[in-house]
Amino acid sequence: MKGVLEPRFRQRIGYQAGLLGGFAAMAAALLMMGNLGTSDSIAQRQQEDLVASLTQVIPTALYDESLLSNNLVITSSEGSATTVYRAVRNGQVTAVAYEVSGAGYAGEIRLLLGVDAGGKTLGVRVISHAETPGLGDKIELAKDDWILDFNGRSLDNPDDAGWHVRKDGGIFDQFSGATITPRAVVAAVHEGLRYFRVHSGEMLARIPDPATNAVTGG
Amino acid sequence: MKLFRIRGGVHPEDRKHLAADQPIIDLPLPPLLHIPVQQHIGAAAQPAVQRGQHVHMGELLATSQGAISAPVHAPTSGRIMGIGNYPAHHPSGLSVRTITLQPDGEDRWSDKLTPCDDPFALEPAEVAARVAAAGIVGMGGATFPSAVKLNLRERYKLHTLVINGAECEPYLTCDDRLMREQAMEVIDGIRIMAHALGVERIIVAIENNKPDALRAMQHAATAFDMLTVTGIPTRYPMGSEKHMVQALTGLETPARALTADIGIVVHNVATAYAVHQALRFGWPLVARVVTVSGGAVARPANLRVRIGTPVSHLIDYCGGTDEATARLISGGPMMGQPLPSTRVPVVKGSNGVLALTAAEIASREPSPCIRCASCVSACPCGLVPLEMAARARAGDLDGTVKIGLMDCVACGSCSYVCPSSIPLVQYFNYAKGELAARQRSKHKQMETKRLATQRSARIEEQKRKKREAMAQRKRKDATAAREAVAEESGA
Amino acid sequence: MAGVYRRIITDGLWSNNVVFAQLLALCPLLAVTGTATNGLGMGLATTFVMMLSGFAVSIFRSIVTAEVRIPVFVLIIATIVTLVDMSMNAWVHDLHKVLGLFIPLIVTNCAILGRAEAFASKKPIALAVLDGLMMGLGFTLALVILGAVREILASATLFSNASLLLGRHFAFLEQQLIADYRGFLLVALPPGGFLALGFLLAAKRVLDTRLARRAERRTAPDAPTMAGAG
Amino acid sequence: MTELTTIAGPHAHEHNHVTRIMLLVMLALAPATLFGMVLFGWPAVLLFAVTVVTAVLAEVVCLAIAGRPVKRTLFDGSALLTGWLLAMTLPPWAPWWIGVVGALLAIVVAKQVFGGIGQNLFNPAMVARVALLISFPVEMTTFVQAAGLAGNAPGFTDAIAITFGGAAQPDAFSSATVLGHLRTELTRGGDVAGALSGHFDPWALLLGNTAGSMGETSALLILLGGLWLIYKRVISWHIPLSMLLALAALATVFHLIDPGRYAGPVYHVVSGAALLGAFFIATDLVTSPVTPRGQLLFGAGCGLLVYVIRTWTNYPEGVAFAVMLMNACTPLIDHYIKPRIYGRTRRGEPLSYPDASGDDA
Amino acid sequence: MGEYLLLLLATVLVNNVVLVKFLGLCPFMGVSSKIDSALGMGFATTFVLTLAAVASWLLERFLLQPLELGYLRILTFILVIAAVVQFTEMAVRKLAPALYQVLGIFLPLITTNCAVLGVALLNVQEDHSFIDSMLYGLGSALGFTLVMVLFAGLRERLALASVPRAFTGTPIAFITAGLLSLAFMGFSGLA
Amino acid sequence: MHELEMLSALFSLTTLGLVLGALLGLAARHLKVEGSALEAEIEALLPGSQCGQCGFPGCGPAATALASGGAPVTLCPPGGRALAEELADKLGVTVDLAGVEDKPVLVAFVHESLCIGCTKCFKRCPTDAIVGGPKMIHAVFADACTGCEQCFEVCPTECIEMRAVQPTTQTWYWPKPAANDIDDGRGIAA
Ligand SMILES: Cc1cc2nc3c(=O)[nH]c(=O)nc-3n(C[C@H](O)[C@H](O)[C@H](O)COP(=O)(O)O)c2cc1C
Ligand SMILES: Cc1cc2nc3c(=O)[nH]c(=O)nc-3n(C[C@H](O)[C@H](O)[C@H](O)COP(=O)(O)O)c2cc1C
Ligand SMILES: Cc1cc2nc3c(=O)[nH]c(=O)nc-3n(C[C@H](O)[C@H](O)[C@H](O)COP(=O)(O)O)c2cc1C
Ligand SMILES: Cc1cc2nc3c(=O)[nH]c(=O)nc-3n(C[C@H](O)[C@H](O)[C@H](O)CO)c2cc1C
Ligand code: SF4
Ligand code: SF4
Ligand code: SF4
Ligand code: SF4
Ligand code: FES
Repeated sequence: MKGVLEPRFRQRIGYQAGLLGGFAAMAAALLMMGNLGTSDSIAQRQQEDLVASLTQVIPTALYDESLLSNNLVITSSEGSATTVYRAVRNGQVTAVAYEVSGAGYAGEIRLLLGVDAGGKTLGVRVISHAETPGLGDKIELAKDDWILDFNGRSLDNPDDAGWHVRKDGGIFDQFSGATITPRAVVAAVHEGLRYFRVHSGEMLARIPDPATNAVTGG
Repeated sequence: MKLFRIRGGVHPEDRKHLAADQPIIDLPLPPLLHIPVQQHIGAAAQPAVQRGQHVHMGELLATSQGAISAPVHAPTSGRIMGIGNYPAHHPSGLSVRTITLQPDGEDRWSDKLTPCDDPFALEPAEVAARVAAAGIVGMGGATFPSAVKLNLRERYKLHTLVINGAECEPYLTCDDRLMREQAMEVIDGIRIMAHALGVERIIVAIENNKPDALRAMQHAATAFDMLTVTGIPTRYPMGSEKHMVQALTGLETPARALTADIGIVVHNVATAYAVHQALRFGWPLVARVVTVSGGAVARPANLRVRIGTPVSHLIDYCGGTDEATARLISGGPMMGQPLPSTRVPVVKGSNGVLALTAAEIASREPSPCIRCASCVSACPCGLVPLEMAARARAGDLDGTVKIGLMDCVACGSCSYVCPSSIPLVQYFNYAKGELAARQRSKHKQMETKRLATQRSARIEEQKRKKREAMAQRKRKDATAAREAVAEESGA
Repeated sequence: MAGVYRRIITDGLWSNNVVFAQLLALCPLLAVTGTATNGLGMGLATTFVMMLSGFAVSIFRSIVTAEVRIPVFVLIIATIVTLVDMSMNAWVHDLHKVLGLFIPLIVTNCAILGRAEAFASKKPIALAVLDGLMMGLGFTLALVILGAVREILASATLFSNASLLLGRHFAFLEQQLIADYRGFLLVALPPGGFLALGFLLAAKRVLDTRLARRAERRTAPDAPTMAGAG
Repeated sequence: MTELTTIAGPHAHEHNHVTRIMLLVMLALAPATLFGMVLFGWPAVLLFAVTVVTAVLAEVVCLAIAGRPVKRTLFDGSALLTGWLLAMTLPPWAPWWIGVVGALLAIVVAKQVFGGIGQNLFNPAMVARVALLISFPVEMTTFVQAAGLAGNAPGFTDAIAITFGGAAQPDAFSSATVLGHLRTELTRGGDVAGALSGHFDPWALLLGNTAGSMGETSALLILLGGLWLIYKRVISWHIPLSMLLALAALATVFHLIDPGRYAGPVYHVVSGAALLGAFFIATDLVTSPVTPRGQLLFGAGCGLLVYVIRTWTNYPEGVAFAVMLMNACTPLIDHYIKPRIYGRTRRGEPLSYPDASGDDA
Repeated sequence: MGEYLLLLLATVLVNNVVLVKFLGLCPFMGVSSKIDSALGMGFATTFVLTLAAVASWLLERFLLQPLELGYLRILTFILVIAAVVQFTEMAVRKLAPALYQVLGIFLPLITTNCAVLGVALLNVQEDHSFIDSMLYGLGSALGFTLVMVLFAGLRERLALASVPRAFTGTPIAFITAGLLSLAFMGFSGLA
Repeated sequence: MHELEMLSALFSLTTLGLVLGALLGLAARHLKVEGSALEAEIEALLPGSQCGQCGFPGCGPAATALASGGAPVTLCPPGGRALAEELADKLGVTVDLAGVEDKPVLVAFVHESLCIGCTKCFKRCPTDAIVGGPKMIHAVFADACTGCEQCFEVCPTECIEMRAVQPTTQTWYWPKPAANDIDDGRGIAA
């Protein structure tokens, strides 16, 4: 920038390298300290977030141990892994929660599904979706309580024919003008319950697993 | 004859019926003739007569200046009333140097004329020289000195002479009448020009809406093998030389080049007639046929008019115009220029005087361009007029050049069809003029820059000299002093 | 000297506003202005980073050479942003949840580097910090206005979720303007962001010319020769 | 006299002007519009009126604010035509405010802020349609079965309730468009043949006996109107032809590859707004290229995009999007595709001189 | 092969960096008044963006992940990007001075073209493979170039239009960008 | 564990910095661009009559000021609008040229009856546009006069008049059509 005014040594490559290197070192040092000071509490906050969402689909009454301390990873035959969070009261698995997903109008809809030991739905919450605001987004609890309709449902309640939106002959309401979204959610929950039936053995059997027990939290 | 397709063009209502059946009449002399010294493209001629001098018809009034110029001759015998500024035959309303002649009514030809019995015996250069001396300029509208074009054989390998009898502008019938009434003379002029050019082929092209002229010319040409007279489709601007050449031969003249580059020269029928008169009788160009027409003219006519006759004289002869006159135009409605007043004189390039009514003009308030692309399909030059106009309007003149402004022949087809009545041609005229003005001022800037550096160099030089002189004097003084000291010490 | 400060303040807030005048920092501007609250949060975080980076760049301005200037400045900014990100995540976690996505974006907010280059690298520390503050506040202003306009048009609310960002005491900011508004979705979507900003800029232009004309009218009587200078 | 000299030539003009062009287009649209009104009854008439009136009023207000000559500009008829075309693409029973908001979007946002007629970059009616579709998908995708001819159309009072009162549309009437139906069925895993059996009758589509907007239902009348416009030289044949050809060609290719997933060319050409788009919308003079070759490219682009959008995106109908996308390409097309200038090569260099000796031979 | 094409198409059209992801808007508005400069900027960005996507993937894979240095991600990425840009700037200045004049201050600003860092970070977030990362970078850059050039064409026409004074310049440019973005919504769901 | 991680962080980032810095330094050396050609280019564009109407002592300093951004592109009256456009293009700035009207071109004209042959004007004219000698009537060669008015200012008898150059039929051209085809909407509040 300054051309002629710059002292000679500044034009040396060593100076440039040193300068950038020095700043990089300084930055690294600063960030390291930052990381040191914050990493623990960040990890803790993240767990709190997870617990907060889990408690939405698993009532507090159902557990006396941390919801995070009894995780189970189920790997399907195709190799996809599902993390199952388990509520344990008095040493018994009383409920589980895991993620299910369906293909909505504009991409994947991810849901968290809570199921009690008897295979009854405790609650369903949307984790993420890309449905049209004002149309497909009524699946969010903040917008509409449609999602609460799943509470207490199970594979027998209703029967297979009932696990559809009304338009397709089922018992669940669709939204006016947007059938694809509720259709996808109903199908996803239905599928999730079947998944529970298939894997209930693994899920309900409590196999102490020290690795996943490592973290504890409020 | 096989014809080729040309792009674009329009079919304006030709309205030639107004004057087409009026034979050419000699217009009586007006009380005063105003003869501008510049009626052609190139340098203005230099007056060669004095005030008060008496001149004969055909006598030289002003001599041509330089390579591209044309002399001016007395259209009749009479006395020079003065040489001064007079309103020009030009839309600007500006005045130009004009020689005023008071006819003496005798119409006596000068005795210095040099008729020639056999022009074909003359050297081509001699033919051209006589045409130059006769002050003949292109009568098809461009007013380019014809002799310059006749000399093109020196630089180009020419093979064809095309005679432009298209007269594609609506209303105009002067060429039509000339061909019908004086076909033999026109053909003679054409052959003389062909002789001067040394071409082996001549094509006379006449638009199909002039069947009588076509027949007359074909009849007159039967004796001459090298001469083909052909009808061409009626479509404006068929008369534009580059397009006519393309329609006749299929050859396209390269941009920024002359038709001569492809071996072809184009002349107008009226020019041929003038050449005939100049060579056979030694008559310089002192009169021409003018069509007076338009809905506002009482009796449309084709008049043979002395150069310098005021336009008002023509109009009065035709019974005057009625109050419905919306516009007074020199030339045809497509490419003609509006005239600032009827005082201006007829010049060598005037082929028509039109008084049009508002209904004939059919112009409306301009409105925004709707990009209908009519102008694009109408343009015979393959330009995009709407964009050139938009750029000119936004001040992006370089942009207009980049997309072809300099290839525009100002034919007006685009404005003619524009449903938004946008004055496209005026935008182009403005842009061309503004660019030329910038070029001039840039040229001047370069010139002044050169002058300024010259001057500072000179001043620097003077200063240096002065310094040197001073230094020398000082040195001299110093040596003198030293010598004095040495002498002293030596003493 | 006071003039200099005044100048920096008016420049930053209005006449050389990052968004309205310099047309920088457009990405976060359009990306986060779904609601006024998001705009406010992003604006405040950016302001903080701008001040700090102005400070740091100004300190080191004399030892940096042209060749490595940009990498060094970027390094400084990135460090500050990462630190801010970490601290917010650790200590004001709720706020971080709202803004988390946008904070790394601050690094590439061209306005910050732009100011570092154009101002902080040439000026003493105090001025650089003030400039950072004012530019940041000007940016915040733009964010909040655009956010508010889009939020109102899209859903007839204003400052929704403000209490999440600012705490419960600011719940009063949250307004539902029209009871059962159907919602004009377009404004909330990307095209609406562009459109709203376009109309805002036009409105600013009208406002500016009005102000200028008024100023002109006021000065005109006593200083007729100055007419037109306003 | 002095005033005369300021006008350059030419001093003659063709008797053609903007108002005449717009009137001819409206004339060409009129049969299809009237037929649509008969099909869909009073609600369609009311919506049409509301849209057109709003468009014209918006134009007046904008012109007045901008200080332009209101009378002269308004009477060019373009605002009326924009409102008209917009109304043709709306669900005929949509509530009044759809028409109002649409007309405002078209005239204010898509046209007047750009400077009014001729200055806009995007087709105003299509901007409005797309913006409405995105903002109000429910209203914009609720169609009714063409019913007027069957005699059980709502009376005038019912119509007022439907258009202005927000009365729910009787379910008995509501129906999906053919395109929407196919899309839904394909999403549910059905195949083309199954989805279209009983739903797709090209003759019904041509004659208009189907659900859709007014511009979609009377394909035959639209086609005739468009051909008449070509005959009257208001539009050139390049855009309609290349658009329909491109659409049909793509449909044919994919239909041959997998008839189960891809519907055939007849389906694509006669259903939806393909014909309206090809003859009346893509041909909008202002927003399409000015050279014939550019227009061919533009039309082909429209056809391609219509097919792509109908087949692989979230939207069952893509004419409006395709036209807008190609509008965006128009300046580039005009920039790169220009007529060849007389005496120059396509690249703008002067032609090279033909060898003079060659001519002698 | 097909899926790569799909990824490329999706990044160019559906998730267009500028119109949908809101990245790289400053150069988008700044260097788009002429078609030629838009093309130049597009190419410069394409070069930098693709290079940066590749470099950052390598960094992430071979430095940050093995050493668990996630918190240095922004820092290292931006450092590499800045260096690539600075290098490009010097090279363009030396090798194509005309282009340099056109691109003016925007070459250094590619550093802060959020698209570059944004794409690098998104690559990490989406856990892209090496090829995917490269294609994602390339696709984003092509999408950027595409809309830049389209937009430049539109703006060249705007420059000749008689836009009301309140809207001339940037306001109408934003409105145009809005309509362009509206048109691009037609691609949603594709791929 | 922690120490190792910290060291590796420090080390890797520092190395990265060092390497990149060195690369940039190398690049800067090998891709160096020689001096500012801009100033020379700008000076070449300026009229070069050193008339000083711009407020700078001549075209050279004016070019310096322009190159450094210290002067508006509209500074040079003789250059007029065309020059301003060219400069704006060169410098990559946009200017509103609406205000820069080309003023009518003026040239000096010496009233012969009043000229006393003092040669003051002759000495001042930067382009040698004035011809004449001591005690002789001076005349202006209009084609070389830039209209800088320097002679006008020094003439003791005020015999020099600045006259607008009149168009001729050769230099006249059609005016730009009045913009009434498209009212620019300038009536809007702005
Ligand atoms: C812009 C737009 C957004 C849409 N968003 C959704 C959506 O989020 N969820 C949904 O199920 N359908 C959505 N649709 C699809 C239509 O509403 C579709 O016609 C409907 O879902 C089909 O169901 P139906 O059986 O009720 O007609 C959308 C349509 C459009 C045009
Ligand atoms: C658009 C246009 C139309 C023209 N129409 C005619 C015409 O109808 N008749 C004619 O003789 N010359 C016409 N000219 C002039 C011819 O191009 C050419 O200059 C003339 O025929 C040459 O002959 P001259 O030099 O003898 O006049 C036209 C020129 C242009 C550009
Ligand atoms: C941008 C905009 C969106 C609107 N959206 C709706 C809507 O979704 N539903 C509606 O009934 N009215 C809408 N309106 C119109 C007004 O809210 C109107 O007052 C209302 O519809 C009154 O009709 P009602 O009596 O049937 O409720 C909208 C108006 C505007 C300007
Ligand atoms: C053949 C033709 C087609 C038109 N198509 C449309 C159209 O699709 N949408 C529209 O808003 N205006 C249309 N117009 C009207 C007019 O061109 C339009 O309002 C301009 O875009 C406004 O500047 C059309 C006009 C013509 C002559
Ligand atoms: S005037 Fe020029 S642009 Fe217009 S049609 Fe004629 S040649 Fe083409
Ligand atoms: S004919 Fe007129 S309205 Fe049509 S495109 Fe050309 S300039 Fe525009
Ligand atoms: S006004 Fe122009 S010509 Fe005169 S000195 Fe200044 S730059 Fe040179
Ligand atoms: S105004 Fe006078 S001093 Fe200046 S250039 Fe003209 S003659 Fe010379
Ligand atoms: S903030 Fe994204 S490019 Fe400027």
